[in-house]
Amino acid sequence: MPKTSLSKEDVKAMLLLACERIIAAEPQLSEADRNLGDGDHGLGMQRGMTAAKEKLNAAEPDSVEKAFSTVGMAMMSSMGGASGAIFGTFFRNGGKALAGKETFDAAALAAFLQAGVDGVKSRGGAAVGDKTVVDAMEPAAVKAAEVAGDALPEAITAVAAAAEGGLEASKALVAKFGRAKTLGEAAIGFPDAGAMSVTVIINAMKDYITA
Amino acid sequence: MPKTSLSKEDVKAMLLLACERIIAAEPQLSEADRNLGDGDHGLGMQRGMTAAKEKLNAAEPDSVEKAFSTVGMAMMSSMGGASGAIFGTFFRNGGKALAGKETFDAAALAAFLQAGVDGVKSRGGAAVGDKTVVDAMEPAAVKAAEVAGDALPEAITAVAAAAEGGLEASKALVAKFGRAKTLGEAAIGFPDAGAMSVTVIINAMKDYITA
Amino acid sequence: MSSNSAKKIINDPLKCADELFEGLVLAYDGKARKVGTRSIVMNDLRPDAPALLIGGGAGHEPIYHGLVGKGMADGAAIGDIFAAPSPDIVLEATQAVNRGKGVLYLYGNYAGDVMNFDIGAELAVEEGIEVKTVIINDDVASAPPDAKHNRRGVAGLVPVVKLAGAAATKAASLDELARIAQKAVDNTRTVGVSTKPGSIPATGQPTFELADDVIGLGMGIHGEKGVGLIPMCTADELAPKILDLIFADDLPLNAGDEIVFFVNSLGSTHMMELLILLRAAKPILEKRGLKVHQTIVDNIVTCQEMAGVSFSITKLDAELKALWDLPCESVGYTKL
Amino acid sequence: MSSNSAKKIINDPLKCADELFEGLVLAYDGKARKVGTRSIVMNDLRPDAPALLIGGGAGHEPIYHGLVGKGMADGAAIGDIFAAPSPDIVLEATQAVNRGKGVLYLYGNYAGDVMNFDIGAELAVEEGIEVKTVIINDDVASAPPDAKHNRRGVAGLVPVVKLAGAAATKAASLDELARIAQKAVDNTRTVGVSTKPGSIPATGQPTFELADDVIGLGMGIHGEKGVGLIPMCTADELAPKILDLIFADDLPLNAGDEIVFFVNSLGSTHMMELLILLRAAKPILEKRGLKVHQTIVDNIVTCQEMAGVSFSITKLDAELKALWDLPCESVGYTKL
Ligand SMILES: Nc1ncnc2c1ncn2[C@@H]1O[C@H](COP(=O)(O)OP(=O)(O)O)[C@@H](O)[C@H]1O
Ligand SMILES: Nc1ncnc2c1ncn2[C@@H]1O[C@H](COP(=O)(O)OP(=O)(O)O)[C@@H](O)[C@H]1O
Ligand SMILES: [Mg+2]
Ligand SMILES: [Mg+2]
Ligand SMILES: [Mg+2]
Ligand SMILES: [Mg+2]
Repeated sequence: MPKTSLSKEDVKAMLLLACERIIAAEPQLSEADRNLGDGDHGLGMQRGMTAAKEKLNAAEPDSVEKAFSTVGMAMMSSMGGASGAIFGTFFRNGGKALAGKETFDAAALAAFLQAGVDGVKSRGGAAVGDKTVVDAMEPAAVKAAEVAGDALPEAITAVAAAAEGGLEASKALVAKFGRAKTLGEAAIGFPDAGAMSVTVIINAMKDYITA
Repeated sequence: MPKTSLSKEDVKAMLLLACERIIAAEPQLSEADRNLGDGDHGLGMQRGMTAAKEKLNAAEPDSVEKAFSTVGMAMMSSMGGASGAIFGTFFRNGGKALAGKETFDAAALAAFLQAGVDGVKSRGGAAVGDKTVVDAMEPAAVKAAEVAGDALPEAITAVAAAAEGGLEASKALVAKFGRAKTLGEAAIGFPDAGAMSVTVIINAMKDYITA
Repeated sequence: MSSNSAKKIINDPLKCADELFEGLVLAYDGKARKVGTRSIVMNDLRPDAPALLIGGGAGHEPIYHGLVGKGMADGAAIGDIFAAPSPDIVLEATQAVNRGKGVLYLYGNYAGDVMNFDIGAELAVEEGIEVKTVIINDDVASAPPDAKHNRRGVAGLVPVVKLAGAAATKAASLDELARIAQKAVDNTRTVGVSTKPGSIPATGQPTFELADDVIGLGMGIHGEKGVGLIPMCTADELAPKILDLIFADDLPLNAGDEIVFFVNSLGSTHMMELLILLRAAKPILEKRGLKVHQTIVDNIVTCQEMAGVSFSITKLDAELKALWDLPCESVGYTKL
Repeated sequence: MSSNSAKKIINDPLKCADELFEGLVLAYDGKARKVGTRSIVMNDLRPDAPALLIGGGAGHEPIYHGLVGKGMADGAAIGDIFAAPSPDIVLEATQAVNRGKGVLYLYGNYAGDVMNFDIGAELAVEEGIEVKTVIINDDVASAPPDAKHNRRGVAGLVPVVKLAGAAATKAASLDELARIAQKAVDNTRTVGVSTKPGSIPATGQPTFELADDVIGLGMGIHGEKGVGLIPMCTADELAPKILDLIFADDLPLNAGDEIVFFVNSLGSTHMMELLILLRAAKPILEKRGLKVHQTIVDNIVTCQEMAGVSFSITKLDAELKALWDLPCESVGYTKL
């Protein structure tokens, strides 16, 4: 039954599903990185989400904020690489925006995504169109702000579609950051690996919320 | 028309044919060495015979001895490797046994082969059955002594058959010298590369003499 | 566990970084020690001195951690295979190398390294440790001279760390150490080519695809694209192609200039080929009037069994030359 | 010209030995010079001293010629690819290194090397130069202890040349130099394994065949057979297999003994794997009570892009340890 608001335990369960989905998607994520980078993106995300899963499972979260920031901390310390810093920042900064919130609803989703993508942009310097995670994160955050008043299941469904749209659009782009930045025209046609991870995570959130 | 006795110019022509035959046999000789050794025997022999050809072509030989020893010197200095020392010694020591001879006949053939194989045996320490050049050289030398009174074409034909027989017999042997010596039973079935070179050279002599 | 199509002598493919790191520490015979998760730090460091910390992803051995040594880096923060070290690792290494005079971070220009070292620096500053950063961006083929911030750090790392390591044995302040390291970077240029991919240890998959009849000119050490593909060619044809790209760059290399010339194998390209390339390259350098003060021919900056080579040139002024001539010893590079 | 299926960066495949040799001389930056056809000899040698000459076939770079250096060999006589140097080359090198006190020949036990160096020695003696010979036969897997004359010389060459090179800087007589070199040989054992063949530069053909799921245990550096094939296994499984073969040999290695431990890549096996193997091996050495005085992890004894590794152990007595601790510098091996 679709959930209109998540408790901190629900958030934990939702994030555990995201961990599982990333771990299972390792081959596709690495393959995407092989086309544009060094082929290890899936391995790094798998490492990070395995660590996150362990940390989440170790204790019940004190708060909604803590559930997200636990994932961020675990990714930040266990992964390294570009995506360790990026996703660590995303979950930590996104989590901070939820300080004090008892539940996770569409407004919280919007706050989380906006703070997350802002952190990523200021950490890595990338903007939409640079063929990075930002291409999926930013449209998702923009859409989340638009639907912040909707019910959570509708909101996350719209947000997931926006992220997917961003990923799709990233295929047409020339990379400006990360290892793919020297590929030039050769990058065109391939989706960005990091953006693909963003959609896997947001789709897992959607599946948990709308299930 | 078969030749019963060779002048020093004939000997030069005969040795030039041997050079050509070895150069052309490079792939088979290397292949044989790949089975038992490091795969370079044909390359070394090709290098040596290319140098020998040049030296032979540079001037008419002073003597029968000189024609053979020119080949030996050229191989010795240009090849290196086991076969440079082996074939260099073979042609040099064999040549020395012909000092003072004006022509090359069946008796000279016997003297050449005996001195050649003796030199090789004392240089390398191998005997018949050790899966080396000696397995082709020694039967050839023994046969040459037997037919030393025959006409040269008949003698060389018998000697070439003896060398071939030795090569054939070498297939069944376990190597005791050279790189193949650690192969043990695994060497069985493969002919020795150096012995193969011996037959190529003696067959070239036969073809020149009997043509 | 993934199947390992690359036929490598390893254990758990996912534990390569941790295990090679343990081996590396053992290779130092007690001269260096393990710190924290995956950092290595020299024992017996000069007290009250600015520290030199390097780092990067694993899988490129002997760099980065193999350049820790006497007259080389004081320590290294190591990531997983092809992944920058996490900020935690950077912090642990920073704390261990710091001797009250601050820490210079010196590493190659990759997004992951920049972000993780930057976060590590923020954490270190919170703990009262002064940090400066010099980024190595020697790869000429990765961006034009007016976009140096986009250039990768590749084999030029070796002469740069050698020079900065020598400076770290003498420098009175972190600023002085940073100035010299930056000068070494400014004076170093590299162009690499690749003929075959390496493999990713965790999966056995090739790091990129390359046809048998082409060479990737200007490719990075992970297979990042360079200036383009050229037909497979001879050593004599390739050497000038590489050098011309370096000569065309913005570092003035004029008659009489003294240089370090480093011919590096990316992994499985054999030293025979490096020497044949050196034979082709040296007359070109001499024709330009460059004086090679030191030639290095080795495989120090690698990507598993990737095949290919790079040429690096470091121009020495009087200060850098004096530093160059100091002895150094590390697993990756040693000179008397 | 043969097609080159191995995708190597070379010129004429039949000229590799000459060209790599020219490159090697250039790599010495004027510290060594070319002599005769294909010999390299150090400049500035100690006058009136016995000389150390090494040599062998090319294609195994950085050995043999890359071990010429300060505190290393005085010179090297180099053959064609995988072929011992001819007697002429040996003689030219002998004349160039001789400083009136005779010349020690030190090389690996291969039929071609023995015969060519022996003929070279005969020529040298005719010219009044005293020659002694010490043959390196460290490869345990190539023959039983009672048939050492049949054992190949492999990676143990590196510690042996290092020790003999140190001795050559001090020895008063050729006899003393030969005694120490022989002692270094007697104290050195190696076992290698191979996972993939190298290629013959002239033809691009593999040097041998090996199935994907096996390792050649005890194989020589040209792919000569060892003790047999074993199933592909992990580093942790392989390290004890190699060490057990060394421990089972006739060199006593007892608790308290000090050793040099050398982990060598045969070419394209990456340093990551060497380090993972070192991690597996060192505890086994320690458990036996052996003290590793120096660890070397490098690719010095290679066969083109052959994959595989070898472990070499050299036991140090007081005399050898003092010699070990002297600095040395060469293209192939340098220590402070
Ligand atoms: N500066 C940046 N800002 C945002 N995202 C980035 C940046 N640099 C790289 N990325 C993202 O990181 C992804 C690559 O991650 P990963 O493979 O883990 O890193 P690495 O390049 O260290 O191997 C890219 O697909 C891209 O989405
Ligand atoms: N001690 C020896 N006596 C006689 N012939 C030998 C001896 N050692 C090796 N050979 C011969 O040399 C051949 C190998 O020659 P080659 O491939 O040129 O030498 P290498 O082993 O140096 O590569 C062997 O096939 C064998 O016939
Ligand atoms: Mg990546
Ligand atoms: Mg051979
Ligand atoms: Mg990476
Ligand atoms: Mg050979």
